[in-house]
Amino acid sequence: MSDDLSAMYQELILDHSRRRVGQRTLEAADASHHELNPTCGDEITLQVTAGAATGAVGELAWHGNGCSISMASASILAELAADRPGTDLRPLIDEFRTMMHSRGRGEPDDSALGDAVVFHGTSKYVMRVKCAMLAWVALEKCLDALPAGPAATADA
Amino acid sequence: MSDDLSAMYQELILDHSRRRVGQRTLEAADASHHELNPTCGDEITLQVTAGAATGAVGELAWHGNGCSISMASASILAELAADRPGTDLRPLIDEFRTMMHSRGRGEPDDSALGDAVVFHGTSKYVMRVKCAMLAWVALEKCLDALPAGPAATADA
Amino acid sequence: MAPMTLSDTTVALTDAEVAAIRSDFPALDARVNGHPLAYLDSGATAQRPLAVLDRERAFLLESNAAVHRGAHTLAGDATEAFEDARHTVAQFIGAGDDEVVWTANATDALNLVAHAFTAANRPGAVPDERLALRPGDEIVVTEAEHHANLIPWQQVAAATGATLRFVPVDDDGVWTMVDAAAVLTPRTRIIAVAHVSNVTGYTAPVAQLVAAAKELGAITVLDACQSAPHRPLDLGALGVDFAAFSSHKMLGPTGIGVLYGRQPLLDALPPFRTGGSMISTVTMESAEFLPAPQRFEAGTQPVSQAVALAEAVRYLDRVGLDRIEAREHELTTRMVDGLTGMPGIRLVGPRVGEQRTGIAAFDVAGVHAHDVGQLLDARGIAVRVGHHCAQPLHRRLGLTATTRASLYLYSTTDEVDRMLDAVSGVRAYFGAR
Amino acid sequence: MAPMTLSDTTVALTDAEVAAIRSDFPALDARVNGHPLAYLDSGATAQRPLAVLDRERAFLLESNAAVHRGAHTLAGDATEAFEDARHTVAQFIGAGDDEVVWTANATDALNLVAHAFTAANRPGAVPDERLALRPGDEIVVTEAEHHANLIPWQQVAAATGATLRFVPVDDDGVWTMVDAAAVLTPRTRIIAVAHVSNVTGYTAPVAQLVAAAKELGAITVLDACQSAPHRPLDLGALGVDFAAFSSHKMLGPTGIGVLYGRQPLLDALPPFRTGGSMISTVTMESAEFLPAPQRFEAGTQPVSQAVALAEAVRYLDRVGLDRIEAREHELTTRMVDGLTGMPGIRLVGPRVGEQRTGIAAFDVAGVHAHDVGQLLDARGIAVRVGHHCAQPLHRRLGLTATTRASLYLYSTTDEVDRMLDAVSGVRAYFGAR
Ligand SMILES: Cc1ncc(COP(=O)(O)O)c(C=O)c1O
Ligand SMILES: Cc1ncc(COP(=O)(O)O)c(C=O)c1O
Ligand code: FES
Ligand code: FES
Repeated sequence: MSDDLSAMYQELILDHSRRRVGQRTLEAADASHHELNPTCGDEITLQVTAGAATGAVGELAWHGNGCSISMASASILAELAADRPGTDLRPLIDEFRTMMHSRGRGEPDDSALGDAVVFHGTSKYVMRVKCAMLAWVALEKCLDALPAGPAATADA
Repeated sequence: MSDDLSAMYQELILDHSRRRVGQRTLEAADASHHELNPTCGDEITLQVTAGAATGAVGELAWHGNGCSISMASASILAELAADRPGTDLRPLIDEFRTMMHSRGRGEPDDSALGDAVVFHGTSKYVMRVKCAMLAWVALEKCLDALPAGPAATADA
Repeated sequence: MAPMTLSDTTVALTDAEVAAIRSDFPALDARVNGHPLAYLDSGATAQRPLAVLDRERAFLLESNAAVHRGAHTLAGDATEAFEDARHTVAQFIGAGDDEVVWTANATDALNLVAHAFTAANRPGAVPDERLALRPGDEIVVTEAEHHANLIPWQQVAAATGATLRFVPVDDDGVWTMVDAAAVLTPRTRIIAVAHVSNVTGYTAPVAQLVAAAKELGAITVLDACQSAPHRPLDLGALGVDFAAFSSHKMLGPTGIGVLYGRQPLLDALPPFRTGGSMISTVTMESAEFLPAPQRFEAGTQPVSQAVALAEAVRYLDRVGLDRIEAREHELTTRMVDGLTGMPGIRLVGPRVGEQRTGIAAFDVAGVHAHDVGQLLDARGIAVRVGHHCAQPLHRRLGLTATTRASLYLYSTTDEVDRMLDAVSGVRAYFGAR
Repeated sequence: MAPMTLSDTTVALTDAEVAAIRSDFPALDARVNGHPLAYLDSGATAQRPLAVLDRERAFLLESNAAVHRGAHTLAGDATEAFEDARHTVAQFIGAGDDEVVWTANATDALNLVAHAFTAANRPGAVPDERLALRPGDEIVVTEAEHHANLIPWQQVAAATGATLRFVPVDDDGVWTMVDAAAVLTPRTRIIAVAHVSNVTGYTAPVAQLVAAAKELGAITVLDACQSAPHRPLDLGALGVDFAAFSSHKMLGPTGIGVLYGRQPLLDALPPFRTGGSMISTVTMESAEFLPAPQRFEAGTQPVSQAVALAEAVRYLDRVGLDRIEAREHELTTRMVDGLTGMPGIRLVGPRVGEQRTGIAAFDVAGVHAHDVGQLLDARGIAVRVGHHCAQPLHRRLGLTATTRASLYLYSTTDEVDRMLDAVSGVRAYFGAR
């Protein structure tokens, strides 16, 4: 296998794509969003409960079907969100989007992105950027819908 | 002017395009056909009275508007028809069509075609073939409509 | 199952001949991710031989002008080249020149026909009896259709009150004339099916369908996208009423497709697009339309594309569709045999030994099709992944997406083997259990 | 009359620059009937520079694949090139990327918009309020429209019960905002006009029309076929709701056109063609459509043509639309002055000194336009003859056909002079009295 490929399918990604952290259903969510990737037909439904601060979430859960990239990305997002209670997640989403649009250039900021830096290799594959973004866009839409007040939305 | 052009616009054609032999209206026609050239919007209405034999016409008249080629062709056709009373005109039409589809090749049969051989030069100009055929197609449709009985129709 | 149409005496293209053909297709020499490209995505779009590129360029440099308009020399040359192209394509499919309509693609061609039914049956209109659709009348498609031959008919049904019915497929995605017969009724007015499925490679029993349709007085519409490029086609002899296919799947350019319509039926359809070059007389209040095919060719046509498509057709004719078909049959058998033996691989479509045209779509247990495709791409192997515009079929098969390898005249044994080898390693790579 | 849009400081292309430009267009070097070609038919279709031909060929040899489908490297490259092309064209016309829809040609684009009104107002449907057309509502066009911007609206009127009204032209074929104002009423729902007439070269007072339309809540549709190729265009700033133009008139290939639609209005239109790549979810019973522009791009798109059109746009940008406009203005003045002074010539359109864009259509007393064209062709001069898809305008002017010379960035003074010289001999040749 080529090196590029293993830069994309890193062990962490393959592992998360199977473990699927946060794949469950919340009984009482404050916001929920269904995001579809029309090019492949894959979909994710993401749910959150509102956190104390603007842009923060209490609980985050998701379910869906998709490729290893989309599933691993949702899983890692769920882990990151759980690790950052009370934090505004918007800057994280923005940072992730910037990295995913970098086409593999530059060095991602792993202090900000944590394990999500693992998708830097995916950003080279234009056709797979949407896969990695799927859960993140869903989270962004959920944050917009939370009572704490919507901020400007950008597209994936 | 180029030689090709004068092969097309022969004096006889320019002359007939102005004289327009047979441009009049019959009070009592046995068949009448309106033929339109959709590429330019020009049109000819041709009328005939039935002749004694199959495919022969008594009187032939026409009116219409069009380019010099279409007008001259109608005029020469009217003259030829008047010169051949009692003759089946279908072979003449077929001969004319064959010449018009010759793309300027070969030698037209002037014993059969009479003055209509003058359109041999026009047959090189694919875009003008329809002009020369307009009146002739109208005559063919008239012959089809005559009680003497229709024969197989071919397109211009 | 449809009987094998392949004559036993047809000699498949040899490896040496395919090698010679490949030299006409520089695009196939590409390297992808450090590997030689193995282009197994011709079912989506084919590559173009130099002859086609050269012909279009020559046309553009020597005789480019607006056609059917004006009388200058270039316009005459362009018009001739354009109408010669129509004649070439008509001959290729056993049609008359006035039975060939240029469209934007096959989708556009199918929409043209479907739209005619909607327009003819507009409230207040008195439809031509052949086009009449009354509430309760039925339009029949199969569960395996490409969206292009499904959604336009859903739209017709919604607009006219007709009912859309479908021939169900079995667990392999295959249907037979028995299944079709169970769906046809005296109310069936339209039968629209893919000649060859772009997912299963299955060939519809067209002759039997046409016979059934004639008995019912129903109109037949053939989606010939996956057959026209790959086998000799005589639409006149098949007896279908309409057929559609796309240039870009048969070595020609994008931007042009073909609608075949049997005369005089084609002439009975109301126009789809209106505008220039399709009218005889226009006033501010109304317009009179020219006969087919001009009636359907509004505005400036894909002229250089028609000329290029004709060159593609000549290329295919020179190679010989029968020999292409025989060659693809050999390679298809190799793909099918290879995939069928592999653990965790579920091949969709007709079983081993049954007829299948140049297409192998499969599911890899535990691995998403896009990941399969990515891994193959890393080895230079280009396949398509997804629902291939056949969502209902995939849903029926319990799948969201499949991986599809598809062949053409330039495909090699080596490419097939590389694909099989890569697929055999997919599950291990992703740790699928 | 619209004010001159030309800034006085813009320097027209010089003869030397035009000579350099011509070397990019080998088609212009042709000899016709023993004379050098004088191609004065760019209003029908333009010639293509080598850069455009080369770019399309390079795309086809290096990155040809189906777009928005599959995940292999070639497909990724093709998709990027395709969407980059959309971005380039969007920038060129002052639009957002999601406001640019690829169509088959301008005619197709106008039909797409018109069809949306028919579909939205189908009996039983509840139309989006912006698209609603009730009996008695009015659609306004001008008497000078190209059939492509007339017949589709006749069809909408017939299907919806709306009334088609028209702004009349004067004896020169010209109309003003005063004439338009007299036709607009509170029932006006759609105003569809040519930005520049393909017969008179007259430029519509778009800013004033848009202001009037906004006051009435009417939708504006601009036929930009003869403006987009010839002058800087900022559709966003103009404020029209929709606009249509064709690639082949602006150095790009046939087989592709552009529909511009202001968001979110564009997104409110129902689809025109249905099929693959324009849906999100499809069942056997129904389909959900993607947002614009994808919703309107059913089936395989004119991919290499989009890439080539983007190259054409870059070519125009490099030369500078403002300088092209200034150059054409000089040559147009020369044509107008020359023709106006000639006995027996009736020039259609704005008078000497009034704005006119690169087009001169005229009648020669006593000589049919096709004969005029033939005589010019014998001298290598390619002009268009006929009604130029504007029959109602010609009827209003009392003419069946006119001869039309039309310019582009590569046109020369010498070509114009040869045309004028040839025209001056026409009546004598045919013995016109
Ligand atoms: C003003 C105008 N509108 C519409 C059209 C139609 O363009 P197309 O034939 O490319 O669809 C043309 C060109 O023929 C035109 O000049
Ligand atoms: C069976 C079938 N029908 C229809 C289509 C649509 O063709 P196009 O996208 O060229 O319109 C395709 C190809 O995508 C196909 O394979
Ligand atoms: S392929 Fe569908 S989300 Fe990745
Ligand atoms: S140009 Fe119209 S008939 Fe000759």
